[in-house]
Amino acid sequence: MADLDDLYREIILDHYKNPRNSGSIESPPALVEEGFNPLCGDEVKLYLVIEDDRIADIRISGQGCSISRSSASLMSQAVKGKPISEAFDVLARFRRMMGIDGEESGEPEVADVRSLGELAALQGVVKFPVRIKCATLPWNTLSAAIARSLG
Amino acid sequence: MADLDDLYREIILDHYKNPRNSGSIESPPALVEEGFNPLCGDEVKLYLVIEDDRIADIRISGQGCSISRSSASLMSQAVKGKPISEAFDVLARFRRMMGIDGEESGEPEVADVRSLGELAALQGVVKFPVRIKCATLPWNTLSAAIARSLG
Amino acid sequence: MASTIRSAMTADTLDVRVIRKDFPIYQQPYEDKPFIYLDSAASSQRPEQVMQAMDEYYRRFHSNVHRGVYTLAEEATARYEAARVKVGRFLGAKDPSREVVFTKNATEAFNLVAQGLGRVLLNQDSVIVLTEMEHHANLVPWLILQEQIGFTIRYITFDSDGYLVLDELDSILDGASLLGVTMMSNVLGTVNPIAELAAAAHRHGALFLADAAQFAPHFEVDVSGLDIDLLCLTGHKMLGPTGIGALWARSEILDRMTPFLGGGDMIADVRLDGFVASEIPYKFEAGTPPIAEAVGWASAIDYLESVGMGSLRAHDLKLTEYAIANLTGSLGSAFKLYGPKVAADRGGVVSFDLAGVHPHDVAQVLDQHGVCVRAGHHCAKPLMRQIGTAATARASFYLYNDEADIDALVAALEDAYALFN
Amino acid sequence: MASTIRSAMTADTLDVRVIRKDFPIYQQPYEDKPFIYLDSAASSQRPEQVMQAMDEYYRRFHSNVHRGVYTLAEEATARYEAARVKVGRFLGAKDPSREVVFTKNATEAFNLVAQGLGRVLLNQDSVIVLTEMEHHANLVPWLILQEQIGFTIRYITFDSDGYLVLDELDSILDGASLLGVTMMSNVLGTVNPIAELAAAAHRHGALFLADAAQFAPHFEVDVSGLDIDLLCLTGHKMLGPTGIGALWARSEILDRMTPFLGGGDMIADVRLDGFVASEIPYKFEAGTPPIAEAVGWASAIDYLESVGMGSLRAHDLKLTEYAIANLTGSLGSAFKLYGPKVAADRGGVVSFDLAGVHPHDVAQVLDQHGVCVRAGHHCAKPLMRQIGTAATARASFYLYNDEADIDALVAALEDAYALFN
Ligand SMILES: Cc1ncc(COP(=O)(O)O)c(C=O)c1O
Ligand SMILES: Cc1ncc(COP(=O)(O)O)c(C=O)c1O
Repeated sequence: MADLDDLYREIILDHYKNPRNSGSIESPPALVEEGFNPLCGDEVKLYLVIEDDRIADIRISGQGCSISRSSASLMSQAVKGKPISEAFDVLARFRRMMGIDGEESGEPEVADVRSLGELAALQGVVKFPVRIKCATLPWNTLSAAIARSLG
Repeated sequence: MADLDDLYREIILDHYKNPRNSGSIESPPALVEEGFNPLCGDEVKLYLVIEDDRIADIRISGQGCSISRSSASLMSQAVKGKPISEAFDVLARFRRMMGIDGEESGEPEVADVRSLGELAALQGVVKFPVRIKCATLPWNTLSAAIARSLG
Repeated sequence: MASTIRSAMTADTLDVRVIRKDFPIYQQPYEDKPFIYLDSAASSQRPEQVMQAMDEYYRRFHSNVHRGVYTLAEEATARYEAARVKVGRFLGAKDPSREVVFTKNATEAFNLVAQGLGRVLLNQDSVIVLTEMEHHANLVPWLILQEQIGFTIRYITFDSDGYLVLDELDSILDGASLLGVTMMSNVLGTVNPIAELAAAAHRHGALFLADAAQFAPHFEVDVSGLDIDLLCLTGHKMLGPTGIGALWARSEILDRMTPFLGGGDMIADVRLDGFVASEIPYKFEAGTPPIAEAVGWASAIDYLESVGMGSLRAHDLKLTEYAIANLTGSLGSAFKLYGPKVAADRGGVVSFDLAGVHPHDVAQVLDQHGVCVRAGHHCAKPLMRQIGTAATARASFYLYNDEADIDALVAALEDAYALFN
Repeated sequence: MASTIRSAMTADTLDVRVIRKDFPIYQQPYEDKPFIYLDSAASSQRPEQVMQAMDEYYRRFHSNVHRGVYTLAEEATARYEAARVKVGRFLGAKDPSREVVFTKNATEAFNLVAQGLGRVLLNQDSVIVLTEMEHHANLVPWLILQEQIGFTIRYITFDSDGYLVLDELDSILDGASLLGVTMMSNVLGTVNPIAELAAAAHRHGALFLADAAQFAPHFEVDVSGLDIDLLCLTGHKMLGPTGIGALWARSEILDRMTPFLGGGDMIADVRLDGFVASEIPYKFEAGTPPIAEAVGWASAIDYLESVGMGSLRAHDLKLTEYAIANLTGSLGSAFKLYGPKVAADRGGVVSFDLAGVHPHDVAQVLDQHGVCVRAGHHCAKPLMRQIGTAATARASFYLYNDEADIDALVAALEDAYALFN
């Protein structure tokens, strides 16, 4: 049985209670994208300002559990100010950590996880398969927003 | 286990091989009614000439098993030339013999069955529930035809 | 077995220890921790008797129904049709052998109503009335039909205590062709005034459609006495197997309805350019039906009837009262109950919010304690919007639950609260 | 158990005595007479392994899927999703976790195709092509949709030996949006040239829909190799439980399709005035799915794979050859075989006419001998009209049948012939 401590690490609870980059940005200039977790009703609303192929600003609102909220908060820190290409790279590494898109066998590269910084706190989610969707919701929403901005 | 001899009495096999009143009548004057057994594909086509509230003539064509064909043949004998009211009466007694419309408990009145004459040969069908639909198909078709002729 | 069950009751109380002996899942828990199952509103567990009935069917009687002349096929058909009559009688149907249509679940039954009845009853000028507390099963089929043929849907709202607001019922029903209402909300627990609503619908010439998915497992249903026109229910929430549900409707209504699913067994004739539908109820049952599932469901109904729906309700009520009292007592203002405060107005379903802890996290921490509760929108998103949240946690009770289960729930919730606050 | 099965085979022949040990219905016959089951084309029997898989699921893991956070719900979900992947792999699907939609039977799958794909693909100027040997399951859903939106249906006919007439295939397919064909006729036994038909459909820009209800239980299916676009099949004909079937389709096609049944679990969002559908395959699975049935079906596929589809086919072929030879040999001109004369061109299904004895009476007399065969139109009335009869008798074979079963069939038919002639 997976342990709850793996899931609810301190960083996660902190980001849940004090979400970074929370709020909204007027649109335009912001791009707005909504994501749903159809199975549980969680909703995330992303406000993105993209300038010169970089994520100049990002804000997040919505409703969600500790995992989806902290994942959104951590994501916003990880991509804010970054070129889109770099954001995609983080996204890819994050998905591998969640066991999606990876080798069939699972376990992500250690180096990969390390490079994620604070985001690595979400690694424990993998042991709780149902919660993976919570963790990936903001990321999938981000990738949908970027895809749309690219046309 | 019910015995096949109960089902395939000699009268039945005779009427199956030598159906009475088989054929068709031009329409008009004849009323034509088709019946289907949706479960097996049996079809019966009835041609009725009704004059002065009597079944002046009746012919039958179609496809069916020994039970539905002999039942049709026996029916045609039983109602041909009879007033409609009397045909309804035979129909009601026949249905009771088949265990439909009767007392919940089943067993039809002995007098009832006797009064059916040759038709009583179909009594054995009751022991073969699936075949009851075969036996009643021509009768249901007759009652639909009469209902339609009445308005 | 029936005698065991009867002896389990004294003065309207069930002896849960005796009941649990019939439920294998209590004998051999999946994990090495307590098994506190409080999610029967999502799906109930099955007693041994139901499994045995299905097993016996497969081991001794299986063959396809309706189309076979041989004895085994007759026997399978007889058992399938007997299950139909059993479901019909359980609901108080007047003509049980013709008025029950087997479906794969309650959801399919609602789709059958929307497409089969909706297409003959409604056009773009029509109005139907639903409530804001409906499960998606009684919403989405209508929204799909609305896209296809167009008509207006009006909604009855509910108040902050979870009661339908019926002050303006007459004006809402004015000109409506159908009123569809859940008999018991799967989120709020509210038991709605069905006889009153059916009478109001009929006053306005509207048909009354009831969602009994949550109600039928817990209360006696009497479609004739309540004057209901159509009713949907599902087997797996009432001790039966997955894969089966039913639409019950008065035979005149079924006669009017057009077929929905097309295929074998529902036709009188098929030509290359058209078909003639069979009689009710067969014209709505296309293809090989859930035969073993019907047999299992019939056995579940036997079980429920031997327990007695009255005793079952008394048991639910006792647990609901105990739960509300203890949750409020232990967690104080951190515990927010949704739906009626009065246990007598609700079924054995308790949705709540725990301050500072998202329902998903509640369910996660509870799972660590072996307590199984549901968290989410419970397939009732419009309801959730109305109560102003995206998700709730929900505990639900059935005949195999007892006060100790609720004590475990309370203790686990205290733990969750401490972890997050 | 798998090892038992494997040892039952030597050089592509199954040891039926060993196989039968797995099928409880052979252990404890319902009646005190021989049990000669020759009706697997209507529904097969189940091995012990399938019942145990379902039983274990109910006893240890049951809860509703997809919506639960607790471990039991996760386990139930994992088993349900693993069953989906198993069905997909069995069919040779490229993306098994997204391309298989569970339905209650093959018939529902065809209705899903007609309504979900038909409504986006077709309008009143469109053409689809079916064959005159289709089962009602692949006819009536199209006739229903035709009434609703109007389009043209063209039919490929078949010759007196039961082969599709493909001379004018290109002109028939001209302008068609879809070609739907049964892979194996449930009446004639004909195995159709699927790769050729799929290629022809694609040449004309039409999608290719395959009915594998009869084929999948007896032959290896490879949707990728055959270049099929959509395929329907059913669990109960391939050792699985009743109450489950599936549509497999390429993910691009599923993506294009509109939802069919509405309700819980198939939505991303629901508002009072509309809804947003979920992703594939979930957007087609409304309400609580047949969970235990999916688990049982997966176990049936394990069983079939451990026997080996190649050995199974060899066995079917051997019995079919034996049956045709002996029936013709013993009954002479009184026996009329429908469908291909060449056993290699057919599955293990033998429909026939016995001179002077209606198929119902054939089945009745055979039942007295313990021989279970089907009689009737086999849900293929247009086919029956084409072969000029209202009913046939049909014997069908599966892995638990042997030559002795066929000897019993022949003897019983001799008896029936004598009684009526
Ligand atoms: C060729 C064919 N297609 C479709 C079906 C329908 O299968 P089901 O009744 O399980 O929906 C059958 C079985 O009767 C069949 O033989
Ligand atoms: C009130 C209500 N209606 C309908 C349903 C749908 O039942 P099913 O999923 O068995 O179709 C449910 C169960 O989820 C329910 O709670």
